[in-house]
Amino acid sequence: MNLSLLIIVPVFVSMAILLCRDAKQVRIAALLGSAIQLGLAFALFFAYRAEREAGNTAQMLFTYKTPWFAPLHINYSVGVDGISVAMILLTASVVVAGVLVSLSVENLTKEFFFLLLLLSSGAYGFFISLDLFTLFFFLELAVIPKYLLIGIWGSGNKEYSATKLALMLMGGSALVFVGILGIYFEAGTFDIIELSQNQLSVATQHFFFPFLFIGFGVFGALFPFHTWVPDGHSSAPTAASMFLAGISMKLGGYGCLRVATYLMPQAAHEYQGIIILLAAIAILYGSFATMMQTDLKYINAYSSVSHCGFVLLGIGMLTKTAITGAVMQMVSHGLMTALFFAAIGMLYSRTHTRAVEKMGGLLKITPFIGTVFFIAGLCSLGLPGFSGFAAEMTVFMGSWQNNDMWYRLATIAACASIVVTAVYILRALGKVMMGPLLDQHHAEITDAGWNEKLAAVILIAGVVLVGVAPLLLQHLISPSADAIMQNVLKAAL
Amino acid sequence: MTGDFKIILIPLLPLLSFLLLGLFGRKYLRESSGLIGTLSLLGSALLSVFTAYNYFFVTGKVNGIYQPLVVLQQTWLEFSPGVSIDMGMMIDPISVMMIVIVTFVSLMVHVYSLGYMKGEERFATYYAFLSLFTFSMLGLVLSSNIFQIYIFWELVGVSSYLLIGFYFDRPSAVAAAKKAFIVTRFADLGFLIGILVLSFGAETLDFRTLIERLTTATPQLHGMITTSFLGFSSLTWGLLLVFAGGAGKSAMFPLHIWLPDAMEGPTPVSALIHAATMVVAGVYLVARLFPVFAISAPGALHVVGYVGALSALFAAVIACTQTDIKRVLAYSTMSQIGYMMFALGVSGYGGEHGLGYMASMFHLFTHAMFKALLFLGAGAVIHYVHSNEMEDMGGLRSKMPVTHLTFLIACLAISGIPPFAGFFSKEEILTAAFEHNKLIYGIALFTSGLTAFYMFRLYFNIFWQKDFHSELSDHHGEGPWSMLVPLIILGALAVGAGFVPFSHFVTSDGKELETSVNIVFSVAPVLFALTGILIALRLYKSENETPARLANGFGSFYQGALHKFYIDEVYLFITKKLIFNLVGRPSAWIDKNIVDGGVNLSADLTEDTSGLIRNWQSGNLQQYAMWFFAAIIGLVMVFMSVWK
Amino acid sequence: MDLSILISMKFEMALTLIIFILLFLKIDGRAGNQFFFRITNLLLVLSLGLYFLPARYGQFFSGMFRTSPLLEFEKVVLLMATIIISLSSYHWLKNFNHVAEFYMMILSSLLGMFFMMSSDNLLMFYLGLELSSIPVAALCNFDLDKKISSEAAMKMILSSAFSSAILLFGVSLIYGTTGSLDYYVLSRAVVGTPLQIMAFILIFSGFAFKLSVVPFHLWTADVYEGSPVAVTAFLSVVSKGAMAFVFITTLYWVFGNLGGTWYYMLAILAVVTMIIGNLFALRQSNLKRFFAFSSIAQVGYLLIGISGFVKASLSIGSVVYFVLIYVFSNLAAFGVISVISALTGKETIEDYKGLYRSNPTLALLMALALFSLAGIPPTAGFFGKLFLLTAGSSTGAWPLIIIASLNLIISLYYYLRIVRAMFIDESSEPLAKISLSFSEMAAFLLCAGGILSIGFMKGLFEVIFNISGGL
Amino acid sequence: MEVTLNHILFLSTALFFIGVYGFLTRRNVITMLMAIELLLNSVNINFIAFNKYLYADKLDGVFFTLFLIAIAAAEAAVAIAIIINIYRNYKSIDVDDVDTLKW
Repeated sequence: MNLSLLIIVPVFVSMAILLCRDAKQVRIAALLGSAIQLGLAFALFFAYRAEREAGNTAQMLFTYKTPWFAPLHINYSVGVDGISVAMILLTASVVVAGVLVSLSVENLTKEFFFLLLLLSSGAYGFFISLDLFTLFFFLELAVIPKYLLIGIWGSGNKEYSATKLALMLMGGSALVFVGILGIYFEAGTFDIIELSQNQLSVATQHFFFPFLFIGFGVFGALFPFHTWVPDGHSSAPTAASMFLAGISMKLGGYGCLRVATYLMPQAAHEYQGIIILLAAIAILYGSFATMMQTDLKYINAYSSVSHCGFVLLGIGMLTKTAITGAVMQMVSHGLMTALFFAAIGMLYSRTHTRAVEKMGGLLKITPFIGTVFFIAGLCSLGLPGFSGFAAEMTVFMGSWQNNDMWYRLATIAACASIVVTAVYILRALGKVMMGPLLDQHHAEITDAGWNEKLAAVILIAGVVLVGVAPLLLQHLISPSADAIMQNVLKAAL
Repeated sequence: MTGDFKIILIPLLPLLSFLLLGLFGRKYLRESSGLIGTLSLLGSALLSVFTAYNYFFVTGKVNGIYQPLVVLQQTWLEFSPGVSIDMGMMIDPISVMMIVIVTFVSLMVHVYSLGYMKGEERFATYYAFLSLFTFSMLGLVLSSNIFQIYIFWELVGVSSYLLIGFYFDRPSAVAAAKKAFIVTRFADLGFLIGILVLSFGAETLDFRTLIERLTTATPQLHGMITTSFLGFSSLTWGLLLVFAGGAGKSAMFPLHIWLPDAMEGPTPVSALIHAATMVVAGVYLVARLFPVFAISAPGALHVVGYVGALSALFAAVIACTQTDIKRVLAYSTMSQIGYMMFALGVSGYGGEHGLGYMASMFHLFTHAMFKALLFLGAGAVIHYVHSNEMEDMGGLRSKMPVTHLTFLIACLAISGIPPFAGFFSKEEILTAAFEHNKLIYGIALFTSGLTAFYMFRLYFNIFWQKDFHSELSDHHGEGPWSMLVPLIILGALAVGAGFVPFSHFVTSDGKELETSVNIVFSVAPVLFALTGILIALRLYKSENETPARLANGFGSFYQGALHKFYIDEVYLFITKKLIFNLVGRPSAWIDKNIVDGGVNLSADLTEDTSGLIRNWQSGNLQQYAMWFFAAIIGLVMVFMSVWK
Repeated sequence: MDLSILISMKFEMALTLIIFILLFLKIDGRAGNQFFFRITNLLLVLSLGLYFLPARYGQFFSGMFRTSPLLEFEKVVLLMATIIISLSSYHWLKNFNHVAEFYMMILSSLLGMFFMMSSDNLLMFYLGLELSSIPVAALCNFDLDKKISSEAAMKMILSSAFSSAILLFGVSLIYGTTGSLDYYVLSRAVVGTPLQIMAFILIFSGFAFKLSVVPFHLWTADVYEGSPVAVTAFLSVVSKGAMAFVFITTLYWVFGNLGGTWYYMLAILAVVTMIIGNLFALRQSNLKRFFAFSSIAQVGYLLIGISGFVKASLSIGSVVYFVLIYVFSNLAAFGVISVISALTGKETIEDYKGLYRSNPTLALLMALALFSLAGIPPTAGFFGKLFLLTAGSSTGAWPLIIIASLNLIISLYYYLRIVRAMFIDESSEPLAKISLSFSEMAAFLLCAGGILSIGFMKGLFEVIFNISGGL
Repeated sequence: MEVTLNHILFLSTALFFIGVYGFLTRRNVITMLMAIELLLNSVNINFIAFNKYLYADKLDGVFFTLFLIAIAAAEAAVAIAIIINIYRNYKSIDVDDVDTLKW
């Protein structure tokens, strides 16, 4: 399977969108384009499984490598392992759902979908890159479309949020770049596979690991570099929020794993305590901060900080199970938070408010949206049967395997956050969906349209599938997580 | 394998019913949803009874011992070699007993709800949720894996949440649902960490392996006993944490606060979830791990015993003062579960020592029958008078004869009057307690008196005392047959369940245990119960001043009990005042002002610096040249410092 | 005389020829603006084709002139930049009285740069330098009736004379210590005696002035703001590019022996330049002035690239590559400014509010240019900037790289200010719809194409890298 | 007394600094231009002196000086033209008055 299709298709579709004449054509093109992406992602998934079942044990499959800037040893090099495949599936689902939810965008429709699809190609590119430079290229590719999506179609304090997001992500990628240069300085190559086979010197790892980890951590909402998350998510239009929380934040987690931890295992050991501490803080503090929010989008955004803390916690624990859990949590959180933002977006477009205290009893008026809201909420608080549970439990089990009392305390703290999560989720659900109808104007609003229903169904299907049969996902991820762990273990010896 | 498939079908039928009703119920199956739910459950119930018969009389016994059978084992999530969540079904005496109870009570409730919930707008949703609950509960009791139990544990929690909040336009229902979920979630945190501790120590999540490893001399057991944290071995920690989860679900003190509020849900739901099945999950959990408790960590078992006894007494005292009939029943549930808990706590493993275990399970069984009956009866009463308050009732015995009779049976059963079901099980419990722990025995004896008192206080208040008149109530009468039939069936069982030779089937080690009723020993509890009944008769049979004077006499103690000893207020203080103000608010503040402020500050600083150096670009050519010249001098300095 | 020498000087010959043609046409007096515009651009484009003629590399006139593949390439880049400037100034030149003079001046300056780049001798270098800078000073004054235009010209000529005088003093000292002006001789004779270092610093300052390295940059913003847009573009792109080429040759070759020492100077100046450029750019509202400071910041990155002398061909390659990209990016921005300024006279960020709604093409081009300057993928600027940093990191100067990376954030902020004005803000009085002429469209397409495609032309960097080995 | 290279270098250096001083302090733009001529002349002296005293076999320095004189003239011509324009626009040739472009 040609992986470059994943990049080319969205780019071509976005070009096609630019050529469209009216909004209707744009919508059709965007929808088709994203559907093709989803198809491709599934095709990749099945092709990958077929290869693995055929006994192909190469770490990366479907690799393709061609020189890009030969003098600098920069290659366009792609390939996937289970982790990438999982992330690609996530991306494709979220993008389709995002396009579906945004079909009603009226203002500058063409530009909106153009940017959205461009963004998705960046995410795919990032997940399939096996070359640090290519990876960095795709990492930064996504910054500006996000800025524009928030700035043009956003709401609230959008300019501030958009600028903050762009600058903080730029800062993150600047740090990543320093880290990558550091690796290149010593090893003279950007090739991830090659780098993973030859250990970098301890001094290099020691000095550059923080750059890479914090740099990617900014994307992945590492405490205290998470402040772009609440503002950015809440000002963004629905599809952009879905994309930001669902995919963008995963770039960080993926980068921390694939680049920082994988290539610098010794440093990962060395800084383990700090990572775990920060992750635990993010988890607990994020959930407590969420408790105080009254704006639905802020609630979900802060809860994303908390949930993404699990990803970093899993990575920091450096056990195979924890890393598997971290990746599962990325997938799970991506789907779940996209679903949540979709539900919030649906509500907001109808009630024109996101303030929890201004809504009430909407379950009766909009049973579908209400149900979606409930499912997203229950998934967020880690209910079995939804993806969040399987992912979080894997993280917990994996973390507990790390036999250090302080790390275990961090795990307990992380576990404790699920109680706080329950508090704020149920508060929001109770206030918005249940109780008596607060605002009589809301009695008039309509339930979800076909496109919104379809979007929700796609995401719910993902959430439930992962929740009911997590082994599917785990078997996809686990061997690849093991490969990363092998590198870590090798370094520990 | 066909037999296995039948067993798999037991939880599957409710699941199918849930999916069907959940997805299509609201639109297409509104009218038939009750029937679908009930029929699917009827199927499950029949299969359960069949399974029970099959297990107890045909396949279960090997060499005179009931062996656990694993019917299904499907890996669901793998963590490390040997540690995986397997979705399985384990058939052993207690799980078989539980599936019978669950499907049977659930069936009763399904039938009852056909009448009780008739005309409800979200009728289909109601049945979907009931099915979901039944599925989860069956999954819970059939679990072969400790993590599986946790999964279904959460699922029953959420079904309970959904059902308590069924009348979601009532703020009180929403609050109660939230409270129930959060309090149990908090307890589940303990359960989860307990699982982590146990699974790490035992290197397995599978119940059978876990129990085997932690009850015999294995390296795992050794490891868990020798590692300690804050003075307890990690095994004790693990078990206590697991027990914390159980205590939350079973409303043990001090995690009981959600149970009375949970009565906001529809009454049949209270009967099913908050009386007969879900709330005993904690007892079931301890029973599941009982060998480990009893053999390897008797200390943890003591805690279980004392918590149970304390809860039993505490709840009974409060129950005496409550006026909402469902709340009285809720506290009585808590008290009875306390009985089951301390019965486990005072039990040993194997043979005669295992009497408490057997008694506890027995009580669980009988309690399910008469407590479901009480709730359904209360539901009928509420249905009739449209109120939960005792004050609004009275003299209903002639208007609701069936309800009256069955309710009386249930009251007698719970009070432990022979030959009703409660007598037998309570008898065993007291025997076990007497043999092991006199203090607990004393508490239990006193509590049994209190139980009889508050139950008959309830009974007299509803059916005697003043007369009740209401046109509306007269109009719809006692209730449709769908409501009365379950009452009658359960009433029959409340009488007869005690005669089941329980000790032949359910014992701690699977071997048969011979028990007999010791007449001499029974005198004390029955006397206590009768005294309680007589006092209630004296005080509440007809309206008089005595109860009020008595209440005054008890003064602050009465007030305390009436206000549930202010436990709710303590919780509110801790959560609303302490956690919100000392953790939540500061977190949000720090995020807004320090973390976010730091980012903004760096932006402002840059901006300010930019403003400060503005004058450098003065527009005067000669100053530019001056800088040029100065820069040359600066470079010379740099060079001089670098150059050697 | 060997006529093949003429082939080696093909660009210089062509430019001279064009200048003379223009001169004769001007004297003739019948040609109009349109005619001048067309004929010059046609001839320029034709001379661009000279690149594909067979070349002859080597040293001629006893070191006064030299060509190499790299030099040819650099000349093409600068020539192309000049063409883009000329094409996108259509609206300004259309009603301008001195089109022929404008072209003569600008081409003379370009010619001077070519000689300066090609010289192997300090004398020839100086002649080229003056030939390139004196006409520009006159060009700055081409908005004859504008006060600020004459002010810009005055600041330009006086400070440039001052700086070249100082540079010359350095040259004289070098001559005094070595007795030669020839690069080959100098590269061996300059060994780092105190007097040589003094001379080096003086020469360095002259370069720094032309490149607007902080603190030699103070003239830059004033001159850029006051001059006509086309001249500003020429100054900021062509003249700076040429200077960068010469600078790197001089440093690496003539003063190669002092590498370990000038490295620190470069590092310090790079940091100061980036930071100060960014801080000033932060608060500008006039776009020309804004781009003056932004180009100062860009020079900071350039210096980082140059400082990576450990891998010389990587450094040179990335500097050339960067300048190539910078040509397209900055000229795209100046093209938009030029069009809007010529037609409406508006030059502030405020005026650009809501530009996307009224003139999507211009806004998109501007945005592309800004992203490229900010180093955002997939624009070419991303690659240009990162390769500079990669080259700079070859010395292991991590503090430098870190500061440079963090400066990317500030620069992104102010580039986004313009993006915000164009795309997000709404204006009460938006600009009218502007219809572009053919030549402007051509220039813009070229720029946009360059910005978008350079990073993906696989072989391009390799070619540059390979020819960079031979300076 | 014999005039050595040092004497001449002293002279040229003095001239250089006088030129710099003049450029930095004179307010009149024409005077500033004259200061620049001083600077250039100091360079000329340097070249001539070096050529005569140290490298008499070649004429590099002399040629340089010749070119320099020519260029200085060209530069002055353009500069004066610009200064005339300044005078037209500002009615002053005081450098302090010409500072509308700043910040």
